Amino acid sequence: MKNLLLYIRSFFYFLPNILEALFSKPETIAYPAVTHKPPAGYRGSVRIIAENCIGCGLCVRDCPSAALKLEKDSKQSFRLIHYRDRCTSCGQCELSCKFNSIYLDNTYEEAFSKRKAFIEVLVNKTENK
Amino acid sequence: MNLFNIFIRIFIFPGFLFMLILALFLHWLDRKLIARFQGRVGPPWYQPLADLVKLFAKEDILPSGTNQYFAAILPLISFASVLTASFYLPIAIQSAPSFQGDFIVLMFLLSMPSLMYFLAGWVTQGVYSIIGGNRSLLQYFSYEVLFLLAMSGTAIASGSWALTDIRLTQIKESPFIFPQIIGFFLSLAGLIGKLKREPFDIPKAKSEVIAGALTEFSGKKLALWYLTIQLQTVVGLSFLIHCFFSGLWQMNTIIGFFIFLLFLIILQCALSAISAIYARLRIDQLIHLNWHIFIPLTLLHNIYILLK
Amino acid sequence: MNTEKAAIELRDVLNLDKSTTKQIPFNEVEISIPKQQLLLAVNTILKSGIWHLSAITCQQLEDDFILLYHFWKSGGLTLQIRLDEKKPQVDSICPLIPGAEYYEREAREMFGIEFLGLPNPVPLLLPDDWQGGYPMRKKEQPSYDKTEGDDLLEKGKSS
Amino acid sequence: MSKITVPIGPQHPLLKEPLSFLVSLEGEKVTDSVLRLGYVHRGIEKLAEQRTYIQNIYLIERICGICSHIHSTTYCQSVEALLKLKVPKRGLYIRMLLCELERIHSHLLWLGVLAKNIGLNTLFMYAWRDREIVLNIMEEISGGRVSHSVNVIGGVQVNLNESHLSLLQQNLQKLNTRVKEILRSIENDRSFQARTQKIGHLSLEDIKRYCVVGPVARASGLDIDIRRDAPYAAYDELNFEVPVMTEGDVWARSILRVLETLQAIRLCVQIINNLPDGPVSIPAPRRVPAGEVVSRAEAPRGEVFYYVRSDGSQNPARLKVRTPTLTTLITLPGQLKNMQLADVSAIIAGVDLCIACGDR
Repeated sequence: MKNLLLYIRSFFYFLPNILEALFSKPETIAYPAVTHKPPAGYRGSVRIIAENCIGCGLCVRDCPSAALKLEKDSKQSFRLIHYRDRCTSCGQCELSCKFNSIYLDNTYEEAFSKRKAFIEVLVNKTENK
Repeated sequence: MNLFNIFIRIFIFPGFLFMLILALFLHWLDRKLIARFQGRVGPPWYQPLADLVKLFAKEDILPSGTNQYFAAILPLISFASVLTASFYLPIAIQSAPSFQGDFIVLMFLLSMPSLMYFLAGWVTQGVYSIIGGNRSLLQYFSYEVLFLLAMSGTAIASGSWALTDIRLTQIKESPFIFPQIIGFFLSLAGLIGKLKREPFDIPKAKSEVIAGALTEFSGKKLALWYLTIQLQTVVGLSFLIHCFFSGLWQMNTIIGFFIFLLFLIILQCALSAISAIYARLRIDQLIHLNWHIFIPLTLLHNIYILLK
Repeated sequence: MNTEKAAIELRDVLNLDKSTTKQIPFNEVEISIPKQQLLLAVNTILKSGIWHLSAITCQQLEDDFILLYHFWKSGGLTLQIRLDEKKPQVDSICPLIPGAEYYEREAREMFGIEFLGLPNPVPLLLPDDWQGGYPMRKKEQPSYDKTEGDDLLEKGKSS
Repeated sequence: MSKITVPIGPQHPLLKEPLSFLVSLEGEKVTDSVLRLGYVHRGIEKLAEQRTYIQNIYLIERICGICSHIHSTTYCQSVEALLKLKVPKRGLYIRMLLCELERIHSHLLWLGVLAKNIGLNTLFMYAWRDREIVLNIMEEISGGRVSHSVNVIGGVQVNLNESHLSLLQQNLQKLNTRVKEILRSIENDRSFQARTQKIGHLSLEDIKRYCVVGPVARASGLDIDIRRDAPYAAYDELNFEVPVMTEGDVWARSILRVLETLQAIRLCVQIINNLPDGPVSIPAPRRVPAGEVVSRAEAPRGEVFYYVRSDGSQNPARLKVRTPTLTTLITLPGQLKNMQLADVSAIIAGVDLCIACGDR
């Protein structure tokens, strides 16, 4: 019998919680319609300032998931290739780069249908003489 | 009543179509309320209909070796029995066919789906379905009995087994909700046990036995099962309202009909609140709660009515 | 620190000289003991009130195996055992500390070390039908399908 | 009675991660159960031997989705010990702040999973709604909701400015009231007690035999906590209590974890109030001198153990990780003996399995 009274007591104990939740705004958002704005410091996808890059490869050496590749023909002409599908947005390239040319912005919605679309040539410097 | 009137009575107004719409509406209300209790947005109004349409379109497969006909008949029988039960309930029309003893017929028709649920588990022979079926059998014997005993309190008070007599005595004296408040709550608990709703939904516990006896069903059969459960809620609740509240409004009037709908919605909110608050009880706690607390209370309550 | 005291006491029981003990960071005392005296050493440690075995590390140094038994009681005590590569065998300490069963099973399937008396010598992490040898041994190189940009991993390693 | 073997198989609503559990039943009573691991084994220790110390930071974080920061903290502090680096105080404080925030996040996530397994969906939603507050704080500070990649060898790569501190101050206040509310509702909810009391019992003697760590051990009366017994980072400058209970069943573990969450919030507030200023990290050389180190830390699930041996090159020669979940997994078949099938879901949720941690 005590058991039943305890059940009834916990009913009236919990009732104010659910009523308060009932009349307050719901916490969830309908995602595709309403998007969640990430904070400024959010580490999203890799971007680059091509002028500062001198092709030293510091970022390529430290990337944990081999998402960066440097094809260097000579001192002036080289290409920095970024494999977006392998990148885990850890921010180590931004840390290792001494010329602050590579950085992470806070975009996170990125989907492509073909695998090729994930590969992006960040820097493409050719012999301009 | 001429043929056309009967056709309307059975298929359109208080019959098939109206019950379906009411069932879908109450099911949506239930899911929306629980969602809002939990701080979620909740489904749009057409969600239950969309689920059914999707299920009807889905492929209907069964494990190899199950008896195809048996598995097809079970959802049909339970769906038909709940629908015929809805014809005996005078929701807004005075002249519902009523005879001495239709209280028992209604009780039997409402308990058919639970039996079919157990057989469905036995037919499909899945590991989870057998365990789900066994559990629903245990629950069938305890909570159907509770529902029958608690509701028969009103029949005893009105001295006859006919629904219209129950209603007439309530109009003469006072609605049974006031003298038999305990009987009302016990029959509500019995209804929750019968519908296998939240605190007593161990037979279809998502975390242990996936979907219990319905694990192997899909497509049209599963849609029928879900429709049966939703219809059973509506018929059960209107049965409860008829036996405990029917003196509060005059039949066959528009206002009476809307008051009836209002009571239906209030009771559905109560069911949703109960299912939002309690955790799922184990099968032995369920049986213990029923046979050690609810049944003795109901018997005492009925004896008290008899002596009064 | 009672792990210090336990280490000294252990050395007396096994009459080892001072050179076998070594201090490594985060106040850990490491004693290397011969293979035969393992059960005796674990018994004395248990008797001196240290029951918590944190882990059993197994590794390959030059060409023989090293087993490290890490005990802990608000300070670390590690037993080091050296096994030769041909027939790495040691007796299991599961009868004394049932908690060591998973660590011994993992060392067995990853390095191929035989633990005599291991309750159920079933692989812990690798699938039952694994024929890929002992993956954690030095000469075993992980084989995974090459995807574009994979050669960078090797380059990352060598530079 | 009919003898059925129920596969709580690799893919099951009870489990967040793949783990195979063959539970053989007699009627409703569990007779014995066979546990099978290895579905999420990625061979991280082998991979770590082919990467440089810097690349390993981000590999080590992928061992576990929920306690990623504690893994990278233990790893970085062991490499710093090999390099004999003196990490600046502010870096240590920020590192501890994220450790405690991750403990709150892990405990609230666990509470939601337990509530869902025993059918109390409302508590599941409330627990995960409050967890969003912590996730937003972590997203604001470190730029990542779950894997924060905040640690570098020699300190932290993130700094806290005024706006972060004020955001932390008011959100932790809100979180404190919410978690107290949850504690009050757990203690008074009869159906929650009915489903969690007196099941999955572990005696103190079992705890010692199986070397169990973390909240599961503290709920059976064993008073250990690495943060207090062998303080790492700067835990010796903070004061906090370690809740210990003695019943040793799922109920005691639930209460204990919520109390620990409250303690973690108290720690976070202390960290913010006396955050020292100065640099957050110092540069570290790429080659680590030869040596070996053993380092331990208090993960949300207990003592996490790291052994790193370096041979002077850029790659670790051996990296051994022992996660706390392995110690609780070994006791599961014992706890499940002659329990009901319905209790299996509460017990599996009670020990807070992080299977990705266990399999590495």
